Amino acid sequence: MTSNYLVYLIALPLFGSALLLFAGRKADKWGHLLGTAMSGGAFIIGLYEFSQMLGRSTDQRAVTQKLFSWISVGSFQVDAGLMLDQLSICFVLLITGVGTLIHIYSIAYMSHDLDRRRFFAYLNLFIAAMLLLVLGDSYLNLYVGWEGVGLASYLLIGFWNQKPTYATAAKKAFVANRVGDMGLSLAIMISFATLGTVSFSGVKEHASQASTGALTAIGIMLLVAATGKSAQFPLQAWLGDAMAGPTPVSALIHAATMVTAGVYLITRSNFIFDAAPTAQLCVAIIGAITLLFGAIIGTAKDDIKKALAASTMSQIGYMVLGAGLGPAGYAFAIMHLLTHGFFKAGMFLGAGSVMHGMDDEVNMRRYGGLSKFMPITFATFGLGYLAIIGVPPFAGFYSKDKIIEVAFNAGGIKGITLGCAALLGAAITAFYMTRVVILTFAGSKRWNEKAHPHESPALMWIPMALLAVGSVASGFIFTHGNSLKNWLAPVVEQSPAHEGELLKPAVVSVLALVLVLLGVGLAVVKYMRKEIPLVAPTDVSIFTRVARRDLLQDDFNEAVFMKTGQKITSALLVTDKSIIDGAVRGVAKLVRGSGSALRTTQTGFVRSYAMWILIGAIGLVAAIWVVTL
Amino acid sequence: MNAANYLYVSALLFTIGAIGVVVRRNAIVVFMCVELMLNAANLAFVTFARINGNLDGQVMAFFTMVVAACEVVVGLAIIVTIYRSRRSASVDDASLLKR
Amino acid sequence: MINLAIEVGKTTTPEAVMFWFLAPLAVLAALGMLLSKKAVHSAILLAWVMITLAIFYIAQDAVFLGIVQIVVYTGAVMMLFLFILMLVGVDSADSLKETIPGLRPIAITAAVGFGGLMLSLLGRATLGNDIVGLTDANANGNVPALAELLFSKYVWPFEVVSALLITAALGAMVLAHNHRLVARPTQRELSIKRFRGESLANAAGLPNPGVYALHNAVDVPALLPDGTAAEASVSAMLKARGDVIDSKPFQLIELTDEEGEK
Amino acid sequence: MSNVNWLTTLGLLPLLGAVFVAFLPKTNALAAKRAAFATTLIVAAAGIAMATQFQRDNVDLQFVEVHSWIPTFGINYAVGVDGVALVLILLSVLLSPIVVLAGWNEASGGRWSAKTFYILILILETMMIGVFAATDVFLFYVFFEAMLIPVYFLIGGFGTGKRSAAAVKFLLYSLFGGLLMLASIIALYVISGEQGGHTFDTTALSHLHISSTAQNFLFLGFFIAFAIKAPLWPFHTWLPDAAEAATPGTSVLLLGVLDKVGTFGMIRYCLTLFPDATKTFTPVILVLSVISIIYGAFLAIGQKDFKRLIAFTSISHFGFITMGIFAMTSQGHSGATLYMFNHGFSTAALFLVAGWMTSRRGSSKISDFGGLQRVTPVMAWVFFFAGMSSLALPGLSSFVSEFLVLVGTYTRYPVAAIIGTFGIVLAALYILIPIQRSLHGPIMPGNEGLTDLNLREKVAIAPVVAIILVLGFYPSPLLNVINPSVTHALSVNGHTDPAPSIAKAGK
Repeated sequence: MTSNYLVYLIALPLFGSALLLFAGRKADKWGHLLGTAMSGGAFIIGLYEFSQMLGRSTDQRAVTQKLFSWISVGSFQVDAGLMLDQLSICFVLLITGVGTLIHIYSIAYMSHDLDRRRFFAYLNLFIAAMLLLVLGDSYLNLYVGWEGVGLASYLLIGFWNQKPTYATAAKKAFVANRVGDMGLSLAIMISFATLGTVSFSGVKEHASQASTGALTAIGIMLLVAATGKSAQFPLQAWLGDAMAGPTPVSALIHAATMVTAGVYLITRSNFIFDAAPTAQLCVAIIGAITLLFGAIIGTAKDDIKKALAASTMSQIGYMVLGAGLGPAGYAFAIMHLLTHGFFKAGMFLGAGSVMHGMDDEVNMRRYGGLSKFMPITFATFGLGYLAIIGVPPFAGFYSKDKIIEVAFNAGGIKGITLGCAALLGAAITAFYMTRVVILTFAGSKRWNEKAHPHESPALMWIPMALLAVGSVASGFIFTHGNSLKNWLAPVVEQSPAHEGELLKPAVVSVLALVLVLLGVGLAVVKYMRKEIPLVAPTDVSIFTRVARRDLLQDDFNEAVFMKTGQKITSALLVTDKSIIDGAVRGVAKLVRGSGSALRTTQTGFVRSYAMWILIGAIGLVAAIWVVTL
Repeated sequence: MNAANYLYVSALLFTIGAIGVVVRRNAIVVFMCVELMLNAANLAFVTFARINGNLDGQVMAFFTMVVAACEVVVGLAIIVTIYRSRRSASVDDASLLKR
Repeated sequence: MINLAIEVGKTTTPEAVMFWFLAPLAVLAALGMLLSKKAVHSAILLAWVMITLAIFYIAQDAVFLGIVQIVVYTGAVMMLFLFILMLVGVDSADSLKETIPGLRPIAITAAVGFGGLMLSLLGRATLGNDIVGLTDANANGNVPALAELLFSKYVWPFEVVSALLITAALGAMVLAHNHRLVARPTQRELSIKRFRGESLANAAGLPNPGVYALHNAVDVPALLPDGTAAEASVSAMLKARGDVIDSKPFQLIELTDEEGEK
Repeated sequence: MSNVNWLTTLGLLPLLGAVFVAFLPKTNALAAKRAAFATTLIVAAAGIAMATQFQRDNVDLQFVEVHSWIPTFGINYAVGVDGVALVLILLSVLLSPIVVLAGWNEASGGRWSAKTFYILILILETMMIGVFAATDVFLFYVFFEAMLIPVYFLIGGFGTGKRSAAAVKFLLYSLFGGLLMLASIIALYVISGEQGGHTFDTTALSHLHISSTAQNFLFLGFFIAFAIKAPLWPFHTWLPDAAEAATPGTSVLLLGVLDKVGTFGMIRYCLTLFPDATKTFTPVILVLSVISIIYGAFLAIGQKDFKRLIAFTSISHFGFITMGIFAMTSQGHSGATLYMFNHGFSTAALFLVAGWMTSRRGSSKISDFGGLQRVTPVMAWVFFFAGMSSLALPGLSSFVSEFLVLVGTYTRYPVAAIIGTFGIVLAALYILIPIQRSLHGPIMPGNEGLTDLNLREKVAIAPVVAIILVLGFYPSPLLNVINPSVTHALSVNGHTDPAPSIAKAGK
């Protein structure tokens, strides 16, 4: 099946972005409206395609559109082609739907910013790139979107780049992403060298013929790419700093969509990972490590956005873990991705709303008792909170519990380890999210006189409310009759029949709920009972200090990569100047030296020159004499 | 007598001229020595013409004479110019090339 | 047409006699030129060498060249040399003391080595053994034969050389041209300077140089009535060159210092 | 239209323009600028017209003209282009008007008048066209060396800082390489004489039978000349000095076009004349390329001066180009050729904007800038765009070429490609660090009053931006021209693309 409308999904926001960038200040008055309209237009096209897709039979649902031949050299043939299947449509709707809501939210949130038009241009650019990422029909097309969202993320993190730390955060995000991109490009190269193609369909077709080694290499490289983009261990360090961007950006890019691209990539490449168990195991391990890593960092953060960012990292860890569990987990990974898209975006918007009312204060120790002043924000945030900690019947309960369950059922030591990690993560999640809610909305007022907490305007709370609806209902909708799992079945391989379940689903749910309640209780005991100090206490255990320093991720990167890089750079600078250019200059010196030595023969007296001529003539005659001998 | 004797004379005269060019300091005498060398060469040309039985050597000698004349004219003009500004015809005084 | 080479392929006895008489003289003259202190002596000796060479040319069937050698070299070039010598200072003796250390021994060694090598090379060569002679080439006379070559085979070098000659002549004119810095004074200006100048002392003309019984030349100043030398009577050029002879020996009366000061 | 002597016309037009400019009065700089700009525009139009006449599926040399030049030595005035040469000629003729327009006031700080500057630029354009069009090795050599002269005067006469020293270093370094090449050319001539007739014709020379030892030496003679020109590590040290001292326009022509002569020469001469020696030296050259990529990137990170930084990024990029060439796959070759074209434009954008920034601020030190995004948004945006092009952001033209090079290399030399891939991370650093320092952060003192791009500058940079964007999404027009020539050249020299490993396993 082909469709002629796919390109407009991308073209609309791209056009909006280009127009807003090129029009400059002239578009300041209507720029935000155009941006929102373009995003909304894309959403409508997405809905139209979705309705068309629903009307077709299961194996007819995927549609493609070939635009033109993009790169064609020898056997390396890449078309500028788009493909919309059951997996992509989930993303398209999430991106354009949540994206449009966040556009609307931003109209109000950014209304005081002089550069609001530029902000919308970047947002539109992001939407276009993200859509290209999920719509591309080959790894190379995906790569374009992949780096495109990286660029948009860079631009948006550094939106207020007049602050040097924000600019540094943007650069850090881009560089970390580039490390991941390196993995993606290597994966593409290996894929072309072994399979002779880079399109999804081609790779899927030939993957069975390739050696496991090659597929494992591709898989590992794809995982590297995913860790970069999705802030997974060990390339996770950029996400916390990325909160420098305006809050809607954090909601859209660094919670709902872009950071989940890694999960999309792994799910999309299921045919590779399923044939390369080692790579798949690596994926699961990385996911498990990150979900704990992020959760631990989340417990120590006082900055509301950074706490949410750590939570995002942790939740994506769940998704990656799910995707790493193979056919059993893909659908749940995607489900968690979608539900997370709703509740985390909602919570970020809530955080933005709080900041909006609190004069851009982000330190939760300066909040407290805000539920009275911001009831709607509190309500939407609270719904998101219930969803993320996995209280039934909210969305998170369905998706997260399923992943834990699948993890336990992966079998053997692997299953128990991963499952326990996921369970522990759930408990910690409950703890730190409760902490966030208590510090922000409960307890006594701790803000200073300047702040005048107030509810946000309708343009801001309506998107929040809609997302809250999603946080409540999406989980039930997706699991009702295994709707999402069946929907995705043609893309990701069907899970094989459960063989000897380790734990029954009910047991997992109960276990998880108990642990969640434990976490919540601990947080309540710790933060409700006593007064929260305005400045974080310093006499804390080494564990807390390490957690506050993001588990030393930056220290490690600085010591190992930055310092080494700087040393190499300065060493090479010296090498270049003294050795390589030194050799060149040495030759020059040699020539000059021999020149000045010979210069002494130049006395300036004509007669001495004449003598040299005479001596030269003797040499000539002597040569003749010898030759004719 | 062998016609090659003329060549020996030519070689001797050439050598004497060469020594003169190097040793003498008066620019005019240096020039005379150059003329002597040219003449020595001419003698060789003429002798070779005779030995080989064709006139090309003589033509060459003729050209040499013309070139020598040109050289003398220009050279002496230069000497006059130098003398006018430096009051000396010594070649050692004109050693500005060094600087 | 003078033809001293009677037999083809051999030199005749008269030629040998002529050669053995003139060649040593030429070499001696050249050596003299090299060693004489005075440039004018060198010039005269060089002229002799050239005349000798002219004779050699004629002896070797190069009549035209011989004549040209006399006309151009001994006639024109050597006269030019002498003319310049006179201009620059005919008397100025050239010190033969070497000023550049080490040059002379190296030069003489080098030159002797060069000469030795040349002579040795010539001696090794076998070119003198079968002289072809120019009888055939000069059958229609030396000048027509030369002309034929010059205007056919060598016409292009000939033209180039003529261009060179003209260029050289022009170049010499330009080089030797004395550029006048101020306008030449007119007759009127000269008269005014003469009669309205600081004094009328020279109005009747400068005094002549000294005329004495023992010495009668431009390089001695005339004596004034009081016995002192008239500085204005000798050419400024000679003074500048330092060629003025003191007039004291020619004075009739030895003046006392007192009177001399008057 | 087939009877038009396209290449000769194209080469003569700038020369005529130079003669015309020479007759303009010295005092009227504006007239000289206008005449030069008009000339380059006409040449660009003629170049595009010529490109439309190119038959892209014809693998033979096209627009061939052969006239006897020095018959004694069998030297001909022989020109003709294949796809690779056509692309590079297009690059030259398109960049020239942009350089003239962008550097409208560049000549003001020179030793000589603006008129001289534009005469030199126009002469240089003729040389650039000639060097890519020549099919006679001797003619190529003449253009190769003659090209140095206008550049020497452009750097030494109109540059800044230590311009004389930089110009001399450039000249001597290039002459040294040229000398080695001349020796090889003479040897080829002698060998051709031994095998049936002296000739300098490239095609005829490629059919010679040369012993392997001789081939190795001759190859090195050519290769070192081209490696200096390109420049490849460790022959690169002249480039940063020259780029720092030269005016931005000159640097654009120097890095954008002149240095391509090196890589072009590798394809046209090293590979076709000495196929066996090429095989012998390929590992060494790949190592040098990889070192260039990484080394250039690291040094770029460490630079404190915009112009030097761009020069080092180019060294890194030239590493990619040579790697693509010597990977001997069609992707590598096409990618390298496309890279040459794209690098011309992305460097042009970088250098021109850096030049505008420098001339406004009066300094090219990165630390003297800061917060430009808020002072001069358009200039900052263009600089950012140029930077993105330099780090090969997908969607921009340089990505296509860089990726083709990497893919093409990987299929045959995976290790080299993997190390080269590290270059893309380093690229992010060497571009983003200066961008952060100059465009972001608070507005530095001395930056407040800087003016944004004026209309002339916008017009000059617009085509560059457009070409980078369009070719990023639609490189086919160029690839379609390049591919047949590349495939033909590779098959003539006996190289075939490695098959995917599953196909090999299938056999």
